[in-house]
Amino acid sequence: MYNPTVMDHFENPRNVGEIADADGMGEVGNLSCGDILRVYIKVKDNILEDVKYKTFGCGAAIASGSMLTELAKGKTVEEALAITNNTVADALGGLPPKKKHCSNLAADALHKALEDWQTKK
Amino acid sequence: MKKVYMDHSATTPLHPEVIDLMKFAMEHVYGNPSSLYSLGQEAKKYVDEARQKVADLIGAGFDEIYFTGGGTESDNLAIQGAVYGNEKKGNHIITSAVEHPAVLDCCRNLEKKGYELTILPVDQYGMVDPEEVNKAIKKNTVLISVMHGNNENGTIQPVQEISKIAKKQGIFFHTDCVQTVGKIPVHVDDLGADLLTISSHKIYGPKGVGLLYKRKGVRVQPLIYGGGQERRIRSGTENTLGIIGFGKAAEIAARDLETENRRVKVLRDKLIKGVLEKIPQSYLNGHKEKRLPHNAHFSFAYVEGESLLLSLDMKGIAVSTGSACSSTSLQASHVLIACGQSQELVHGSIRFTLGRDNTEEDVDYVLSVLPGVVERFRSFSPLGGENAL
Amino acid sequence: MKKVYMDHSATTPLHPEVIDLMKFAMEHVYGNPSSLYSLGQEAKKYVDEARQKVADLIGAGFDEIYFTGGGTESDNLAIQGAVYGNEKKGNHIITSAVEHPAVLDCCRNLEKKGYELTILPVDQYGMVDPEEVNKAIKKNTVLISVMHGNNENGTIQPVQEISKIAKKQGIFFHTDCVQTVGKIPVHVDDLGADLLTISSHKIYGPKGVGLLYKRKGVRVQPLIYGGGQERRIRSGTENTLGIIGFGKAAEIAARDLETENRRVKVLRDKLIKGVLEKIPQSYLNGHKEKRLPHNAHFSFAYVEGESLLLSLDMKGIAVSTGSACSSTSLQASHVLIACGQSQELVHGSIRFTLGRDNTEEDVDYVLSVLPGVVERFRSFSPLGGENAL
Ligand SMILES: Cc1ncc(COP(=O)(O)O)c(C=O)c1O
Ligand SMILES: Cc1ncc(COP(=O)(O)O)c(C=O)c1O
Ligand code: FES
Ligand code: FES
Repeated sequence: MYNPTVMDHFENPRNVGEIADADGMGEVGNLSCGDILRVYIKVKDNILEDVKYKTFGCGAAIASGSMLTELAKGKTVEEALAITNNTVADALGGLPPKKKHCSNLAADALHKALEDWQTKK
Repeated sequence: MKKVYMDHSATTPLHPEVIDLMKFAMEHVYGNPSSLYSLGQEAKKYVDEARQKVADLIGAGFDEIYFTGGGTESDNLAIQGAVYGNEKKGNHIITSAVEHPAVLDCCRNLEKKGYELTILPVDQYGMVDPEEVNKAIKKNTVLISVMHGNNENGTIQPVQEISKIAKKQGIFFHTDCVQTVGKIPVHVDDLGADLLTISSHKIYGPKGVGLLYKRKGVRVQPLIYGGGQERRIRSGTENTLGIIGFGKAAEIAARDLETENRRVKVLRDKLIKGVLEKIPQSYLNGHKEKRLPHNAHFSFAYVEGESLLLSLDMKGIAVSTGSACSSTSLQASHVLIACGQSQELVHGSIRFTLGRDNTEEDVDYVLSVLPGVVERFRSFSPLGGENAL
Repeated sequence: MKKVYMDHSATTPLHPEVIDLMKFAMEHVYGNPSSLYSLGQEAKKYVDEARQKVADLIGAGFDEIYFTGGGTESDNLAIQGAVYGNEKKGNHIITSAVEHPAVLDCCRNLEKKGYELTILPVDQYGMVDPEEVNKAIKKNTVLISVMHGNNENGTIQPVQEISKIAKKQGIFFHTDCVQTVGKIPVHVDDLGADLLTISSHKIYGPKGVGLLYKRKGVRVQPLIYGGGQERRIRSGTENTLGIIGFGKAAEIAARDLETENRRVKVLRDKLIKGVLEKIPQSYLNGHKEKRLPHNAHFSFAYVEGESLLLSLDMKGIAVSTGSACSSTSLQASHVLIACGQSQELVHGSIRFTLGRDNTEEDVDYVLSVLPGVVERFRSFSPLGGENAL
């Protein structure tokens, strides 16, 4: 069902966890569809120094979160804002059609985390 | 890597004796059973032998068996067939909230076409209350369809009591026995069934073949018209190879019913005990006693089923889940929801269904692997822990 | 005793390569294609490979193939499905008098339910006149169903011309290609089909599996509801073993189409020539040129088909007849009657349909046996000779 890249990120998800003193946090999804993804960011000098995530979701959600953190880490805020669900899905080498929304979760959570950072700043 | 198949309610491998007979039939039984020459009549003999075997399995008459293309078709033929075939009797159907989609979606479609439908609620174990059936009956009720054993949580319904109520009111009673046949005794008279569904591939026979038992005298309109096979109820050249395999599987199911299911139940009980002991916040779904002997169905808080399933697969363990993420419709198990379970727990549900090929080692292996997998996903989860719901 | 099977239009034996693959699949491919773990996905891969092969055979898209329980079910799904699925477009169906019962009885049943039905007449060869189709079209015509090649007398219909007319009027066109696929080229675009039926067991695949080709965008309502398999058009656990065998048979049919049918046609022509020369008052049914390459269908005056069939069977020759005595309904072939043949000749009709296993020796054997058998029954017959009709 999933390609080897997705399975790799599913098996060995990168950057799982929380950042205790995060500068921003974003959560999307709701329990009724079972999809929840939370992203934590640490921002310094306009650079995303650290990105971590947690999810309650399917294989695609776990892999999307993992890929997202890899894509976002080390990027400028502007570059991070440019990451979309398609960026994530493409980097994973594609997701099954009905799993596209799982990559939405990841990108949306990052954008929310950036908003959170902006308002706190 | 160790391979443990524990999804026998989804489908089963062919029994070796079924394979042997089917290999023989592939080479030697190729006539069309409707043909008059000897090659055709020979094929017919094999089909008739199979018909006798499946009839014997459920205590039915030879002439009350109608072969179909599977359990789903049999359910549809029973329901659409009985409703369309008895329009003068009424236009109201009663079924339960925990039926297989083959029953539930078929009934919902009839509702769209203007028929009246009552979907009975169930208790926390997924059990229908016969009293509710009684209350739901109207003057125009033509059919009651309640399954024998549930394919998800394994709960066994009080089918005898329900069929008695139906009979008293002169209403046809259909029961889906796809999950119970070969697991617990299924006898058409004991169950009081007018119509009864069985599928071959759940009892170590081939996929794509099933049967509808139709009690003599019950009117059913065909779904499929044509050459008039299966005494006009189900046209189409007979799936001889599939039917022959199904017959053999039925013979074996009858023969091994008691011993095999006693054996499997011991393993299953060990699995349930082990899981509930080793994994905190794990819950057994379905009824504790009134359940299929091979079914162990759990919900684990704070984890999602599809991820669990994929991780177990990587360790060689095949199971299924009621999580929304795993279904084509992205909807969580209607069975667990009907039992009143929270969406979140439903998402973390995993079904183990044991079978002939499972050993105690398999159970031990699952018990050695599962707690770690659950734990790992819990550590990823934004739910639970300090963020507990 | 010599065994000559010449009833390949009734059914065919499994091709040895199909048997080999199915033997492998019986042991190794047992997952449920809807299951997410690797065993299930493996089964899905096999089903998808088969889907690609049957799609390639008829020039269809992978996503336009829907597996069913056989040709009869596919015909019913096409017709009932298109009619129920397009109620706003109209309620009038056009078909021909020589269709297979899977089409004709399905249409007649819709007529009973209130739909309008036009059954087109045919000429003496069983051919539909496209002009008649044109004339039959009404404002409320929703579907035209005309078969590609006839299962009894082998006549090939002017399907291209008919589909053009349908297309011009925006009416869906279905064609039953059960008898033509693997015998003559069948391409969904060349034929202009919106819906097209194929059955596996006529092309050396297993019985109990078939397909409906449905052109993208054509609305069809399911006959069978449930788990939503086959993109919701045909629910029910996939008949993996049957589908895998069907796929292999399709691959072989495409590969061997030209050579095999050239070979069979030579034998068939020798059979026709020999029979008409050796047996007085024997008539070839169906069109001389526009006919299936493997079909030789005769009527013999003053003899009854079932007796002929049984006598030939005693000599090891398997054929079929359109005689009323041989049919469950005791009604003579509706095809030959539609061609204007007298009841008496219809009763004396015998169909030979050749296939891969037939050799020139088989034809010689039939030619050595048949005249004597016909002669013998004529000597019993109160008809003919001095009592000639
Ligand atoms: C309770 C129940 N009913 C019906 C079916 C459908 O049978 P089949 O898979 O043969 O279509 C199944 C299995 O899928 C089932 O578990
Ligand atoms: C023209 C035609 N259509 C439909 C069918 C039905 O197919 P099946 O035997 O797979 O049900 C047949 C054969 O019986 C046939 O010859
Ligand atoms: S999180 Fe539910 S489908 Fe991906
Ligand atoms: S003479 Fe016996 S059935 Fe026709």
